[in-house]
Amino acid sequence: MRIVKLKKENLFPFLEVISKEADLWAPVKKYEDKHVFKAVEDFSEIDLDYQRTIIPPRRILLPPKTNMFEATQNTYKEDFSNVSKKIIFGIHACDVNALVIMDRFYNFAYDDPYYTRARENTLILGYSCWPDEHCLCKSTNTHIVTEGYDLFFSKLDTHYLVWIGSSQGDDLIRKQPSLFNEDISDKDIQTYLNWQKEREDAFQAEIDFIDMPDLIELKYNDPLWEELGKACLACGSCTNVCPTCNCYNVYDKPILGKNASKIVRCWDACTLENYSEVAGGENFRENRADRLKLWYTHKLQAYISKYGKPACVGCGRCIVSCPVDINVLTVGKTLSGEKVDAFWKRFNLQVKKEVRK
Amino acid sequence: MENSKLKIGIYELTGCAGDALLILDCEKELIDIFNAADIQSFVMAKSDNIEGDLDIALVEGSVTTEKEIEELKDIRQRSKIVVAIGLCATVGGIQARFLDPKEWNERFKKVYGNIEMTHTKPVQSKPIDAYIDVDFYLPGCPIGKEQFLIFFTRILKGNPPEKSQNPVCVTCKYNENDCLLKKGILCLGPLTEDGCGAICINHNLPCAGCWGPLKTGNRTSEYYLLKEKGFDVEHIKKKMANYSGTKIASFLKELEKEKK
Amino acid sequence: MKGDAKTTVHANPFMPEPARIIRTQMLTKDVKFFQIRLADMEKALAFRYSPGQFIMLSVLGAGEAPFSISSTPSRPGLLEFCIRKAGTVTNALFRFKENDLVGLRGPYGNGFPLEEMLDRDILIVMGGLGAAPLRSVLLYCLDNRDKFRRVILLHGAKNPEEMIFREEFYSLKEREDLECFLTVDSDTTGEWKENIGVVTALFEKCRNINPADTAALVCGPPVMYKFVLKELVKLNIPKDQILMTLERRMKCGVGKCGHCAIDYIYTCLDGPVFTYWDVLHMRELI
Amino acid sequence: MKTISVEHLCRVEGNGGISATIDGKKVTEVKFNIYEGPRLIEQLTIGRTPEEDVSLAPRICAICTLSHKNAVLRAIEKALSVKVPKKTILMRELMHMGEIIESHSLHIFLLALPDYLGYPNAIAMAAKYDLEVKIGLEMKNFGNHIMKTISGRYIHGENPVIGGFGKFPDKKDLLWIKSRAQQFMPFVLKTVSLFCELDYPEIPEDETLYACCDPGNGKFGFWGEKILLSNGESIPADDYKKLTNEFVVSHSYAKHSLYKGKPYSVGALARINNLGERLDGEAGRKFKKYFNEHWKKNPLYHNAAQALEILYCFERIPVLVKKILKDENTPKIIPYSVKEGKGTGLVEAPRGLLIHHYEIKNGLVSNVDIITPTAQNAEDIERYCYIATQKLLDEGQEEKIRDRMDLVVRAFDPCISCSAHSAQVRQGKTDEWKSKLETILTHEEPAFLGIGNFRQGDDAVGIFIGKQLRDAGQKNVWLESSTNEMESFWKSNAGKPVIFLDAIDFQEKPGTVTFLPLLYALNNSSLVHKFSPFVTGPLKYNQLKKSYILGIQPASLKRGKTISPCVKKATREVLETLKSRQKKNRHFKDKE
Repeated sequence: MRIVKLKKENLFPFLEVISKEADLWAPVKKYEDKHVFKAVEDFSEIDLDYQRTIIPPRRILLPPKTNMFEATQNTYKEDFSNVSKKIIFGIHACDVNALVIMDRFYNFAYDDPYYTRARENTLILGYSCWPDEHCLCKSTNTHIVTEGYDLFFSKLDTHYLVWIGSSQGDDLIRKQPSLFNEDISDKDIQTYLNWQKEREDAFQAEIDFIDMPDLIELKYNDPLWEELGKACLACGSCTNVCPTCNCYNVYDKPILGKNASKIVRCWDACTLENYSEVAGGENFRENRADRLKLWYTHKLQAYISKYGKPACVGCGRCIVSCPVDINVLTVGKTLSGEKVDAFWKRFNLQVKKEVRK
Repeated sequence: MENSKLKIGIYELTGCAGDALLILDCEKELIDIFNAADIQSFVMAKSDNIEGDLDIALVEGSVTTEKEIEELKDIRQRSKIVVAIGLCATVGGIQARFLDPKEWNERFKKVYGNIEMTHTKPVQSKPIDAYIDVDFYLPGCPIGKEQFLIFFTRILKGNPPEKSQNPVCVTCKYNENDCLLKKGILCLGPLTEDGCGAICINHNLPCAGCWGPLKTGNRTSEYYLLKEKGFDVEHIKKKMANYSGTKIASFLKELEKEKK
Repeated sequence: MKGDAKTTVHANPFMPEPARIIRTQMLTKDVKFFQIRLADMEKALAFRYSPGQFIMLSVLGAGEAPFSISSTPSRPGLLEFCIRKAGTVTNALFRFKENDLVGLRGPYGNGFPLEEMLDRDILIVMGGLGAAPLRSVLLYCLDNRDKFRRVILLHGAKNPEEMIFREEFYSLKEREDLECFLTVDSDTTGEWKENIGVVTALFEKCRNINPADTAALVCGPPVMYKFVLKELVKLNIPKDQILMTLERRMKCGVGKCGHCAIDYIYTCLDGPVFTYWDVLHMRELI
Repeated sequence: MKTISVEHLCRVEGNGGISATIDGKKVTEVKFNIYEGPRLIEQLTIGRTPEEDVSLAPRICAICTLSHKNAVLRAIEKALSVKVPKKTILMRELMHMGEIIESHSLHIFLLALPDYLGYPNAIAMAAKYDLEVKIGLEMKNFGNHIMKTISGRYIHGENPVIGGFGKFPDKKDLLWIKSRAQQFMPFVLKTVSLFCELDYPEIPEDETLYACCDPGNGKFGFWGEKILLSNGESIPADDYKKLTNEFVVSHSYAKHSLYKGKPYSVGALARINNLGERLDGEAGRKFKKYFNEHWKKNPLYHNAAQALEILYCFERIPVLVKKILKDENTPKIIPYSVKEGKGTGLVEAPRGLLIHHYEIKNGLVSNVDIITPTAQNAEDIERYCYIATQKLLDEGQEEKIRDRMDLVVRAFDPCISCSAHSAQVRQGKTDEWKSKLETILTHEEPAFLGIGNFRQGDDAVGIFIGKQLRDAGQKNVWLESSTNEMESFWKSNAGKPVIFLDAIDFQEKPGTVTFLPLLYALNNSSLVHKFSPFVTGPLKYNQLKKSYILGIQPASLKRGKTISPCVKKATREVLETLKSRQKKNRHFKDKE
């Protein structure tokens, strides 16, 4: 690992240099307060002062709908048209950590070529961030990066400190080394440390994830799940915005007038109605409560028991997305016995009241 | 496997004819559509229509006159597969809003007075499955081009597509839209069948529900949520009912009871 | 094993290989038997799998679905399947005739732990379509008869007409090295000469097994598990020697699509063969 | 007596038919049947928020969805005093161009052209006329593309909302539309010459009245604040009812309209007839080249007019895009806070004048009136079919009748879904009958026939008024009471319009007077007692269509009673009205 320094005004020139051979993806403003990752040509569109994108950067690697094959009766032609040289710039620590989880997942047992090829062609240029009230990443220990990035930019007053995390990252720097310098002063170090400390203290949301596997086991039959199930709109948003969700569906899209098809994969969500339905109509998880339990068990129990850390990177997307406030924070807190203020709680109280009437 | 073309009829009952028009709107595929199947009857597009036995009948529009009931039953008898296309055929359309026969009668009188129709008697608008068995449903107001083409191509080969039970929210998120419900806007995305491509939300407008109600949609929860957000109860109900035809009648009745 | 890259017909684990339907035959009124061979003869002969594994069959225009293999790896070249008409893919398969092409990829899943079954008594309990995956292991045992001790087959069906592989099992009864017992809930044909009654009644026939050295293999409809498992426990067979193969919705077969997930288990990677112990500590399995 | 009918009109939008009843050598009746059931859209839209109505009302029709959208927006924005910026209006116009191109090219190439080339449909035509079919499909696709870009989708796009657009289309999409429109030009010119040089049959030919929006400023266009008639009259938007006068007929769920008792036409031909002189550029040149007397009286020239309009749109699109892009700001949706008001929106849908009228109270829509082009054309469709049928019958070409009726109806490009949206019956305002009667009397010289029964309470009122009218010196008044008189009545009044005087129950306060087209009354069995057999016999179709009924709501029809006071009071009113006419009318002068 090496750390170099980049003057702020040198950032765009640097992006200019590196974007010559790859598409540059960066956060841009979509709504007043919401951002998305977009392939940018005009750098002035880039808005680094963002909290979290609506959909995590995994969509750049595996878009919601990907064509897998062009098929005929006896030929299958792989379609890797989504694979191209890409650089994702401005990605926050939580999302970098999520990609580490995704990398592991897609390489596990079998190699998923659609992900891995896209991933191999993508460079990750991380960027430092400041937490808001929904950021949980300190609790998941994903507010800092230790792996999974090629370069990581920490913003100081007039400079960026740039961590070089891989050989490819180093190649990027070498495209125009004159933009960087290596004389990091003591003052710079102090500024960085102060910033680091202030940031650590700025986190507001917190959950103890270590207890989660046991709590979920102990509360397996808790009425909580039914309460969540009653309020859940089963819209699938929590899964679609989650940076570590990976479920997908495959369908055969025949081409009119030809004996040929496109085989398409599209994101699926375990919170949706027919996620666990098999041919013949049997549905293993018809209840919303069961499906929610699966999601939380997967994120907060199974992954922790297997890898010692949750499959949640604390990005806060489920918190800002769920219209009925079912998210890692409210569910996690309720499991730990804390009181929370959430729509699903109020809703259940209301329903109970009306039943009593 | 066999190359003999399937016999297909496309029929319009009462509605805006948008679903039949959408088939004509597949300009680039139109000739392929006519070549891939034997289109026996399609009144909007051709005059040499034959009304005989069919493999597949696509029916759009709601049943609104006695004559249509007869026509529909006749179509059912001659077809192996009947597909309801569009909101009117699947749920009854916006015109199936008056669930109470008394209210419908009053409204009808307001429009037509006491006139006695000579050509055919009117009946309250209903989806086609109120009178016949329906094999497949293609929802939408109007149906979508891609949805139709996938369905059409698959059914020609005898493989109906798998039924999705997703709400609009799924595609809405694919398109990376911000949740309007979360912003306090009355959006029916979670209660509405997916397939339109979340067009309205892509245009910063809330989902009006025009693809018809999602069977498993959690209406109760959204109703309370909207109520909590300060929407007028009557307004919520109307919004939910606008494009739900006869299909959420029991839910609306449930709400009436609660009020009492 | 986990974490090691597994291989399939192609480097791309999602890529099907064209395969030809060699023979089909109706087994019951809604179950059809398919013999399928990879179109490329070399690949067909090189295709390796173990009993209990499954493959994905795809039909152009209809989609893809998982099917357990009914044939035995000891007779390479041909793959056999029993397929029940249930959804889009199976409906399309039923229309297929000999010589038609389908897509095939696999094999997937863990299969039965053959190593652990060696030199043990093998008790196979099957009901209904449960015969499909267990026929593979049964034939494997019979082809490698010297590697196993007693082999007992208990097979139950609703009635003789719905018993799949009825004729084949009849003829197996003549083998002296197999204890084969067939039963039906009721005889609709009037020609049934075997047992009548539920499959658990057949456990009478295997009182004298050596439970500690027995591997019990079970597959059948959900109701059957409940009673059969009880009997097996009564026989004192250790829970981790009771093996069962389970059904789940699967789209990929390689642990990516997530549909078969239970806790941290992917049925397609860690199953479909599970022990009774697995089932007990993972609530959702059955 | 026999009936020739086209059970299901093909290659039109929606579900309808046409039939002609022939008695020997005379056509006695032509009916444009609409099978499309009643949808009660105007009833659905009442009690909803204006936003909901902007989404619901256009669902009347799939082809004209954006015309409806533009009309409802114009009406509601007027009602709520929402002033949208110019850029938004230009964008809406561009969107409208898309609909005109899509609808016209669908109609002329795919629905109408097979008639002239002798094919059952456009696809069958494709083998020999692949270029024509291709142009048609590509052009239609381009129209659809414009609609999708601006409104959100091909049909029922929701992007246009009160005060603007949910999302303003991107610059690069607009530039694409502009360049594509320019590329298309050679094919558009080919289209114009194809349809303007087509050999249109001369049957039927007859003058009619044409109505369309006046875009103002001497320009051609598709919306405005006034209705322009081919006789030079001009009607402001808010007075649209003067033109339309919708009424119900029993063979259709679509209502019919008559202006001053006469049918009129709306649509592309009406626009070209009324505004063609205003066309400039290539469209202007083509107009001068092709326009002639036939266009004024033969509905089949609708197709030629549509081709000219397509050319106008293709010329207009680049201009519009340029204007839109001149202003770099993206207009935001204009909010509003007004909760009450009313407004009328006039828009030229592809097939003619479309009127939306909304009244809003307490933030909810309290009254809606929608008048669609096909409903206005219905009477003229029947009339031209009548003319064509009679002419063919006279010429002994009976076998051609069926196809010709089909051709005539299709030329009007009827939009049946639109027409069957169902309007609300307007109960005549208390003294509306006076002005209606007045108008008829200035244009016609009708016979009056008092009918009723003297011994049956208020039923006597028809005969009663008849007598008094006669006494007052009104010419050509007849009474039903004597059979002899009836025979001579029919003899001397063949072909003339008749005003029937009678007590009719139209569910109003006793003593209320109404003045209705006879067709309406005839088919409305609850309105009239023992009326139908009496009229259907000797009255010819053409005469029937010109006739009216002046009815008074009775209080009691019991035997033996005399006329009730309130009905008597109404009689006096009728007499006074007719008498005041007397002074102006020369027919009365004879007697004076």
